[in-house]
Amino acid sequence: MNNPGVLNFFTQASNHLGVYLVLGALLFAIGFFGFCRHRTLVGMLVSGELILSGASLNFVAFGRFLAADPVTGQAFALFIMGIAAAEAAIVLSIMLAVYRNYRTIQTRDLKEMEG
Amino acid sequence: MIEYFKEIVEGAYTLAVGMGITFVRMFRRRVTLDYPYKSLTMTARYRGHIELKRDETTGQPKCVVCMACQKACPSGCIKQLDGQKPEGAPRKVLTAYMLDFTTCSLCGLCVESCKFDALAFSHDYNLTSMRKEDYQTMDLLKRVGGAK
Amino acid sequence: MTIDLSPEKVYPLVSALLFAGVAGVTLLGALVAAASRRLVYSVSGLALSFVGLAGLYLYLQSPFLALMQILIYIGAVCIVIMFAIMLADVVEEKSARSRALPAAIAAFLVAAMLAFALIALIGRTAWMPKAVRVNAGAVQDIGRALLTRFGFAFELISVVLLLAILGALVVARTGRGNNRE
Amino acid sequence: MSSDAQALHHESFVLNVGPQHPATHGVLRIKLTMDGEYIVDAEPVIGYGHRMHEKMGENRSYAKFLPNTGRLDYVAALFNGHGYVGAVERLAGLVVPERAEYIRVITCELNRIASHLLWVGAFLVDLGGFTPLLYCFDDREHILDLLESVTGSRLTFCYFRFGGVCNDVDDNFIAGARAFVTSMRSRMPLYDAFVSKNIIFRKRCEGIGILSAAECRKYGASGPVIRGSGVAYDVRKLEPYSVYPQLDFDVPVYTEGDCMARYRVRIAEIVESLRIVEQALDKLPAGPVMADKVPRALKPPKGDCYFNVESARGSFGVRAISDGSENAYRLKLRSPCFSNLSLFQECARGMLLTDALALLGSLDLVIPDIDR
Amino acid sequence: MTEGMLMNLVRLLLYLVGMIGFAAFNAAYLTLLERKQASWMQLRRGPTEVGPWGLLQPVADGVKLMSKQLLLPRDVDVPLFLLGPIMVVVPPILCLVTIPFSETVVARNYNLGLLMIFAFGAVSTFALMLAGLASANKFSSIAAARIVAQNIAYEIPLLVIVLSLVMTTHTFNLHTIVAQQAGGFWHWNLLKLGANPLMPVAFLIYFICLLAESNRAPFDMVEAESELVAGVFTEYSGMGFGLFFIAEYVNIVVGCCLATILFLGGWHCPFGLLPGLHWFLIKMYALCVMVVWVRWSFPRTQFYGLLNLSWKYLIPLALANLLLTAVMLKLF
Amino acid sequence: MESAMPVKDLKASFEAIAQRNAAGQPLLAETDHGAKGTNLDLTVPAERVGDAARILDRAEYMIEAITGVDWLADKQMEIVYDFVDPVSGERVTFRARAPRDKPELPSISAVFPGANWHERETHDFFGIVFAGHPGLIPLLLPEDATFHPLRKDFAP
Repeated sequence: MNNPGVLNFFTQASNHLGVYLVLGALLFAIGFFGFCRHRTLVGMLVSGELILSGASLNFVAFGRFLAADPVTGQAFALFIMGIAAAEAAIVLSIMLAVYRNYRTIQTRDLKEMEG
Repeated sequence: MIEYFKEIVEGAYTLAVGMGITFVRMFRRRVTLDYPYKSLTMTARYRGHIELKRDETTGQPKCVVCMACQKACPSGCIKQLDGQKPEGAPRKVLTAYMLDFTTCSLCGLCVESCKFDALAFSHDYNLTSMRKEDYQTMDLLKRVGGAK
Repeated sequence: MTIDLSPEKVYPLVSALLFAGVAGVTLLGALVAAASRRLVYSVSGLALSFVGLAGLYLYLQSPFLALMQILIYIGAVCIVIMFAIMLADVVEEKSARSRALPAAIAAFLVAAMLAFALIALIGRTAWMPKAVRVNAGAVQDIGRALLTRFGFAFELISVVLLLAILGALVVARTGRGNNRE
Repeated sequence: MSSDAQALHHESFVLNVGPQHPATHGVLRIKLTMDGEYIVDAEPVIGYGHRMHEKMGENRSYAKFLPNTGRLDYVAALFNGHGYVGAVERLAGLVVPERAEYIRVITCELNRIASHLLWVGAFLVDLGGFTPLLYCFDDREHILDLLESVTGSRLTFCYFRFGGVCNDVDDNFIAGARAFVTSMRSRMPLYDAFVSKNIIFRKRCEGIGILSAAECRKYGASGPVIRGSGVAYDVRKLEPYSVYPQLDFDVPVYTEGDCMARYRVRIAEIVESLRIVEQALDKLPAGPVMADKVPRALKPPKGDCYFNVESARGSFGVRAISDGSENAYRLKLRSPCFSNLSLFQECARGMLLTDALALLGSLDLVIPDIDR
Repeated sequence: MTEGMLMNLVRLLLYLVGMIGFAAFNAAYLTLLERKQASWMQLRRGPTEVGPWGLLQPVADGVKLMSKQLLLPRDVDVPLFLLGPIMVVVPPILCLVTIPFSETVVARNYNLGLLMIFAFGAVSTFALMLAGLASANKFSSIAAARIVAQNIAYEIPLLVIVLSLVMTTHTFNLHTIVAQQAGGFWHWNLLKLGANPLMPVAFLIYFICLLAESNRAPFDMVEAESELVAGVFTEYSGMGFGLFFIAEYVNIVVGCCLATILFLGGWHCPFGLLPGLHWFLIKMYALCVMVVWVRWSFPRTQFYGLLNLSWKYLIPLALANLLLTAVMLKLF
Repeated sequence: MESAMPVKDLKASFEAIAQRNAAGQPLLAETDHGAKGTNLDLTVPAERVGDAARILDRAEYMIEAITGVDWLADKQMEIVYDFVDPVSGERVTFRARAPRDKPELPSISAVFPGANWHERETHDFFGIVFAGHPGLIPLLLPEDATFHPLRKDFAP
């Protein structure tokens, strides 16, 4: 309460574009970290979803604060959702197929696929 | 295509019939008996635990201690069947008749084996106890003509 | 010092606290998703993160998007991922983790640098909002835009989805078929 | 291919259905090896309720074994008694008065109806429908009341004796049995509409768990199981005993071999049993219900014989071997459920869990009968 | 304005408390209704001992469940295992917030109310699955897998049907949807044959999907007591199990509320007379009775039979319904 | 299931494998079903059990039961096989004997898979070994049971 500036920023945080962009960036970075760290296809898929959410958060935030037509950002986020759903379905079916044939979903064990 | 719709319609019809049957029964008379408040009368041949029959004239058990029931019992649940012959009495008088009701299978072989009509099934079916011992040693002498 | 409890002070504070909570949940969920060694937790974290994200969308005045986020991401994507984990009976990642510790540190460093760079970039950019707002971004507006301006993209997405479903079916089927012979 | 075997090993998991499981109706355990919801192997593990009845038969006198018979297949206890006294009578050459034989047939057929009704209910419970069970119990109660009035007990009957039955039936029983036959006939359309025609029930039974006639033969499955697979094997007809030859009845046979066929056989058998009961009541002769001169301590001459009856679950057989003493030298109890269950392992392979449990239910198992 | 906001907040909180109470009451007394109704259908008496006509039975059950120990079996995933029941029970209660029980009795008249209910319904599915997975029990895992396949399969026809309704009503707002159906039962969406001649079929499909989505017999794959012991709930005891139980009944209530709103004219009187809360409750509970009635009349479907029903019959019919709605909308 | 072979015809094929008594006569007798519960009762040498089963399989008989009898006085184990023709209801019972101290005879579970459990049960109760049986582990007795309760010299 001593610093009205901080309080002010805090109460107004939800109206700042920058806050959302930072959140989006953090989501993206966390997703990237997870993508590198996870050794399984599912783990990588999860991280990929995080990266995509970071991106759609940015889209919506830009749409809300910058674009003349806020629908644009939302529409893009919707498209990303559609793509993400399709991607999940595809990746998982591949994963299941791979698993059934190779008995593992750990990427490092899929070396033989490279040749 | 016709088959497809036919199956839907027929299936739905059978389901509707089923629901109709249960619906009608929602308003039928209940068949359950409110057991603790009401109870059925047992049929004449109901097999409860066995009991000793009383002689109408003397009021004593009819048993003559011939041991036939004890021999007939498959589970050996008639224990301590004992009697003595007092002076001047025409026959033996029963002094002990212990039943281990926990192992009794109510087969009725003992009742059938009795040539003196001294044994019968009681109609006592509300037996409860918290102690196993109550049924391990049931003193039938104390229950002569007891429950009904 | 008295604390002002008048509604005009409290309401924004509550709202801000909620916002902080939502943002925190988003990041927490994401961290769990990225860092957890168990995939079940990963997906649970992802779901949590999506709930937070839906909250953020609400703050961005896109309630439709928020609900779609829950419906699609939690109702479909997370469930499907979980389903696959269950079917594939995933082995724990423990061994991979211990061996890849340097790699994880490297990944973390790179990710941190990435985040730092992006945040710096955000700070240094002067964002120029458009003064005019064409519409409120309500459901009707989204619907109209999807069927007019983004009509082609919309159709394309549906085709992609259809193909994805068919492809998934084919791939999963053949995998199963081979196995059952 | 060893890699395939390995793959199978990796992917499948073991699911223990039982010994305590709602679908096993007692202490039966089925070790299922599953691949997803498909059954790779199903190994029944039995014997949890084993009581060594056969040894008990050897170390007690013939009469003292009578109560044991009610504890084998307790749902259709009279049949076990019938099988046992039949074997001993055959061994000892006892002639049973005709009235007693008629009473045996009447009570046995009532018991068969009761058993089938219980099965219909329990099978529907296996399939997830609870209400038919209570409708069946409603009808079954009438039978149990009737049987109680003549035998004195409701479930583990000990009614038959060597050379007859222990109690004669009275007019109340005859009137009650006639009334029951009429009321049960009027109930059959209910079961037809409520259960047999129900689309969900049909989908769960038709084409599910198909057993071929050859399989039944190789495994020794008898009773409604083999008759649902197109073989008219009924001990009452083919190896006549008691007064069955004097009664007119049909042996229901269905050829599909699926759960539905077994269900239909049992439903049709209820109707046939009603016919038998009705005829037997009409023909019930007067006379004694016990043979004269049955020695108290029965000592059949040396010998060896087999006697089997058509129990509610199939052919229940007793092989009695006497060495001339008061106790049987050997008493083999052939229980129908034992053979019927042995079929399950072969048939359940490749089935879905749901369907396999429907198949298990349709075999009509009574676990103490298997374990003995 | 801010004063109004605070009032709004307080109102919301009050309603939330009210909703939790409503949910708890319904969960408790629907169990009694179910037991009583089932017993009547089966010519039995049902609970009679606790209170007059067994009316206090739910209280006794609740006390019993609460006094039981919540067992944590070995090998379960403790955080997820504990989270499961809570996550299952919260979404349906939140759904109640947006349901207009009458013209005025509505916690939050939310523009996207319809969508919100379905979004939260998806969370429930996820939570059930999580609970099944965390239980470390094979029966639970099988049930969890079944839940997913089942709920996804039935969500499609459900959403398609609702979509066709949204097309005729032009709104996601539940309050508006009801308001449009004022004046007699011939104005109900169920009989709005002018908008779509297949409306009664749509209602039937909705009802079937409602049974399947709330995992009720004949579609109770979650529990399937004769196959999977107790399915997802196998390892739960005490209130952990109780919460699932509550969730099941609240789900039914939400589904029946929604059916009332979408098809049966919500709080409107069927004869165009005085509208009000009581009409809503009458219709809603009539549907609940219907749900119970169906459950105790039929055996359970097979798991694949259930999927067949959805993919072979419900989805094509729902899509046909959607198409027809579009055509009618374009033509008239 | 039409080729119901009357017991009379089967008798001929059984005569070849039936055990002979001291006089060289086959131990084989048609019996009265009403008195003995079987139509044909014969004894085969222990090693011919499989042949007997195959004959019955060809005649489409159904397996009914397999059991043992411990003839303590003769120091022999008798194994009794009961078969029935599900079409005509005729019964064939054949017996085999094995020495009591080493009771062993071939398994017929390959011919009649249903014999599997009956043989396991007989092994449980009598300790009779069925050579070639896929898994003679206790069926009704506990899995680790080593005793055979139906042997006459069994004492618990």
